[in-house]
Amino acid sequence: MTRYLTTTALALSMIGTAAMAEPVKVGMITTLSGGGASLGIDTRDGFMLAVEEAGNPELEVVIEDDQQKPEVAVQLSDKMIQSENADVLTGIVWSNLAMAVVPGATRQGKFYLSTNAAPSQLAGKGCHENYFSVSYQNDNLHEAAGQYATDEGYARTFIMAPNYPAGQDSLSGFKRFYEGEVASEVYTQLGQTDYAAEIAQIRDSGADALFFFLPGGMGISFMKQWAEAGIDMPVVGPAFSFSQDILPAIGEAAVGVKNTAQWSPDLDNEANKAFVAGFEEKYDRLPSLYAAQGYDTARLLLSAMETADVSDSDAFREAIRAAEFDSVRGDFAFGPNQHPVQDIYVREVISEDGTLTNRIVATAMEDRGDAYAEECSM
Amino acid sequence: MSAAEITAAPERQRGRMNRAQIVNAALALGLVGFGLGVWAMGEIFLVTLATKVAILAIAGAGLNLVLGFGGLVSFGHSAYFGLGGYTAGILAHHALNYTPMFEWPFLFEGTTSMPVIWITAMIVGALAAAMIGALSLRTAGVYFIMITLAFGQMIFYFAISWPAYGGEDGLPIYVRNGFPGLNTLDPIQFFGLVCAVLFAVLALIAILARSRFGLALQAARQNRQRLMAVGIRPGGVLLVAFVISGAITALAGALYADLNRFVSPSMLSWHLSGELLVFLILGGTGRLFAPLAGAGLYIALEHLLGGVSDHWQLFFGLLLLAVVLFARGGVIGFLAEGKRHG
Amino acid sequence: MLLLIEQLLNGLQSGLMLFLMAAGLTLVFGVMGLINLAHGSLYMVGAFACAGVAAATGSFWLGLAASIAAAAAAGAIVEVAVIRRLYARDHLDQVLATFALILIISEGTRWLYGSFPLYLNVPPSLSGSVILPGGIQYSLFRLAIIGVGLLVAVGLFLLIGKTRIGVQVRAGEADREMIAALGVDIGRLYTLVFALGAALAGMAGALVGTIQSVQVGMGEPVLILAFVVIVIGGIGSIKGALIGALLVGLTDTMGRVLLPSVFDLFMETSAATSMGAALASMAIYILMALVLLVKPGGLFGARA
Amino acid sequence: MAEPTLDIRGLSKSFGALKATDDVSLDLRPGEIHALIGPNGAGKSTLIKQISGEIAPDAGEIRLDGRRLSGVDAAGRARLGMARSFQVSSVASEFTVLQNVVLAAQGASGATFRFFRPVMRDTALLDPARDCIAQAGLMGREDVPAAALAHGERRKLEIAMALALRPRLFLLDEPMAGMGTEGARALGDLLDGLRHRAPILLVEHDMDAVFRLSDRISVLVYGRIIATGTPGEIRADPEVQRVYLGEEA
Repeated sequence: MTRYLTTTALALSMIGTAAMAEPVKVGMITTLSGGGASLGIDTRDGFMLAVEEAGNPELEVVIEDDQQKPEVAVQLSDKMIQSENADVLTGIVWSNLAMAVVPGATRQGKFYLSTNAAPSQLAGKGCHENYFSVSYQNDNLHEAAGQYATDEGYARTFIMAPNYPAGQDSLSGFKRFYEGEVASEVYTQLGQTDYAAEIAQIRDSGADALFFFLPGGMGISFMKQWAEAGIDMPVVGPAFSFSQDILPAIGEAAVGVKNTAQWSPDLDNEANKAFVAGFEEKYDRLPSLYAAQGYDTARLLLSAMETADVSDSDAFREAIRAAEFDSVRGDFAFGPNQHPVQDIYVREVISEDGTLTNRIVATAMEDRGDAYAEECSM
Repeated sequence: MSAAEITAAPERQRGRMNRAQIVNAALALGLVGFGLGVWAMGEIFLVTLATKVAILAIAGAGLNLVLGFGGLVSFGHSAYFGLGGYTAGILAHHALNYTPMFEWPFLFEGTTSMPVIWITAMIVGALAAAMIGALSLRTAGVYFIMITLAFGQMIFYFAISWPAYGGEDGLPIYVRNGFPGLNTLDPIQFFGLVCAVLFAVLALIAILARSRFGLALQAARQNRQRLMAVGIRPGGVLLVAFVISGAITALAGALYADLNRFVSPSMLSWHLSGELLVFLILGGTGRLFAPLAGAGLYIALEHLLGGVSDHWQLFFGLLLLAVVLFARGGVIGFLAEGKRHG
Repeated sequence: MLLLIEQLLNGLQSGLMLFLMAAGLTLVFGVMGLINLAHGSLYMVGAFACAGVAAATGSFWLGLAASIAAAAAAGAIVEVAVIRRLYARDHLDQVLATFALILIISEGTRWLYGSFPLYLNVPPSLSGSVILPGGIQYSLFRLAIIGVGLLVAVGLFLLIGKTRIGVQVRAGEADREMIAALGVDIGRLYTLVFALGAALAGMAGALVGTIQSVQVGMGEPVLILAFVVIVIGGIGSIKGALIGALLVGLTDTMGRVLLPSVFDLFMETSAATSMGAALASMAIYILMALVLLVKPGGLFGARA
Repeated sequence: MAEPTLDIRGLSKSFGALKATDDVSLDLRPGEIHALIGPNGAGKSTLIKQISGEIAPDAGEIRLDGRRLSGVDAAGRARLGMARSFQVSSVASEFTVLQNVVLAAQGASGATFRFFRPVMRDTALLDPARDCIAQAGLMGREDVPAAALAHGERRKLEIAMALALRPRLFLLDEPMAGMGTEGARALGDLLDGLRHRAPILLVEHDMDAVFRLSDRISVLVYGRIIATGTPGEIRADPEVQRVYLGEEA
């Protein structure tokens, strides 16, 4: 376990600054080991960058590794709630872990701020007043990809995702905004590393574009094999497979791929410039989408602490809902189901002085909320 | 001393506890005492941890029946654990979402009652074990190990790919299922309930081990040829043990689902099968309380070593290797005899 | 039709890599009577050695050589330090001790290399794709892997069938006391066989790692597939391992491709694809269950 | 002449090119000890395994009390009263003497699937088991684990287990192997008394015991029976002397 306590906290409390608000304890559960560790590490680093920049002594963060295992995540959340008395939980990367933790935590009166995972169940019927998604709704990036494919006039798109709920949501999200014809719809095995069979199918399908959602190592393996196969076809996907944390692993094979995200390192606003510079300085690497989401989540929390006491749940909830902070995404607001309403961009992978990164080439959707808000009765 | 000790217990020793029985009593009291103690201190999370130990001990006890007494190395017991968990998850899912599970031949809307869930889980576990056991017991030795492993993997992949109940994402149980007269949401009450189930299961296994069936089962481990030569077919005895074992492990799975309020395919993974085997070896194969000793030690090490180093599994691996190579009697063997086993 | 042939090639390629894994497992079981779960860890060691050396020297070929050497060395060390003590033990002890080895090697590798997957690049001489007779476009590197797999299979059959070591190995499979009587240094033979199996696993790790990725835990799914292979083929039989590996490779690949289209005939497309994918992931286990129903000792099993 | 208890006709079994059992006919009559001798590799063990049901013959038939045994497995034959001992002692070594014999009595009772009553307090099994232990001369050793028994005692334990099966016949595979002269003599005396409980088919290398105990002897060479007769007839048989005793000399 890692315990971050801003060093000044003790000193300040001894002087007796009683006027300060109640201390807030954040329990961060994220993936720090195993194949998905890079996502959790970036989430943590982005979050902690904001915490350290703010230097608010009343904020204590406890960080634990969920090993990407739902049952470990559940135990950690029990521990955070029962032993650590955390007020706010955050940090979970994966939807299945979020589904295991969030409903229980919010029912026990804890706040949950999502830095990444935002499954449809929690956006629709299962929405909860203590649950906020700071990232997006899971379908958003896929919907944007579908919109972009429509805008580009792709007539026949081959679509592919792993056979698990997020994969199925991905393809239905894409189809929601895609007006062309789906050449073929393929589900791969979760954790699959060899895509020879699928690549042969793509080649054979006569499609004029490829959309795929293969998070983590799956996407890296696929892109490398795709490059070997020598097929000339535009590729579109959500940002997950082309995020800064994994671009180096894919290498040049990724250049030119279009991917959709609500953030990009080249997004032109003050908060983002400060964030990218600060992150590079502290960690000596470019921030990824996950780092940006972690950073925004911490800044949102800090903004709420400015105006409300965590012991007054209703006031604190209102303060979060107001979202009075400078997001690295520019405009940021919560919709009725407490998921973001935001612009979603199309980025292109480029090679800049030998470093692979993304730059924005288009805006796919403006002020996009999500498809489930109507089902949420809150 | 070994499994035979259970049936042996010569009449003249009754009324006086031997060393192994003292260790067993200490383990049972230790678990309950630890749970109550940390509860009194307000360490709710440690109560949860103790509950986890008790549940894993139940699962291990199921495996112990076939492995410790029957000598069958099943490397696929996560199948029954996971099926039990999914039974609990699916029944509760339908009940909580008010979506009937089936309407024919009668309307069934699922349930959140633990006793009903437990019985269903045990039936599901027993049926699966009957099918897998009937096929697997056609083989022996290393084939048996691998075929049980493969059946476990088959169910694992099915759970991952079948979208109806969450697939890879798993299935949450929003509110822990209920037991008449208890508030199961209260950690200490749930802990008490789990302990009661654990001791009932251990008592059942002790009774089975002493019965005619138990005698034949233990003979099947030692010498199948001899068992045949006295007119008892080992296959039938082992299959019945396998079915009972599957039911017990499924019961543990149902409890585990309620502990976590969540079911996922990871309950079906082969790592879990391996861990169950590890509990028995750590505790001392064939001993009635081995699963409790082993699960307790494993969770304690995970908790303590995990706090010291992120790489705790490395040290755990070394420890396990040392136990297998040099201390085959496990914890109970060590405590009960004060010497190494061989 | 072309698609089908291409998929058959893919199945052949994955089957041959499985064979490299399964050959070592089945030899070790056949000669020493040992069930070795840590075989997947040797696959991983080979992949990491290849990635490490290739990154340091820039040469894939040096990396490949390093993977074979490192895995063989790791195998020999593990055999001498641990495995040797397990030959006389029952299968349960073997399972647990080698399970412990998995934990140790995986966590040790994680300590050294971290949790991030490593990625290898296909050597320039083998990158890209070629047009095969009949107009099939196919990745050159995969074609090379098929070639290597076939060569190793032939080499292994020659080694077992024609050489002195092969005679000893076969004698050891038939009767363990007999090779002692033949005046063979059993300890050395066992170490040699184990190191050979490890080298094959390491080579498979490096080759597959190059097209996929190199990470901690990569050996475990392959290990389980290799177990399925040797159970289908009959434990101890190299021929069984080859046939079993090809069966599993083809069933897996063709199942993934064909099953969704089969379900598509009578179901709605989305449901059919996910149903087909679900069943495809179980296909090889169903295959194994069927084989064992008919032949409980596997297709070419010497002992049941 | 009484109806034979065991009647074997034309039994044959090949392993590849090797004829392990070649058209063997043999019978065992009530009250007799019928010894089966032959040099190593003559196929004695293979023959015993076919009789006990562990391996199936290629041809021929075996009758027990007139009943054909084809299709009855080893456990079924044991329940019909075929009590077998093994060449290498085969008992449940972690069990005590009493547990081993109770197990045999349980097998004979045919009721194994009883799950709750403690078997070691089941007088329906304990009484006959103690009886058999006494008859086998192991009294006072009931609570000793089988693994801790001396070699000769383990042989006696096998006899006790055979007795507990309520045998119709004994199938004893080299019961005296590895025993000293003294032990072999004592075991011989025990077998001598057993023949009246049930006839004994005895495979044995100890020629003194064979010729002292047997009513009849059959000589098996390369899977064939070359002679059957009383000890006197066998001693005098020139072919036996040449093929078998000659080799021993």
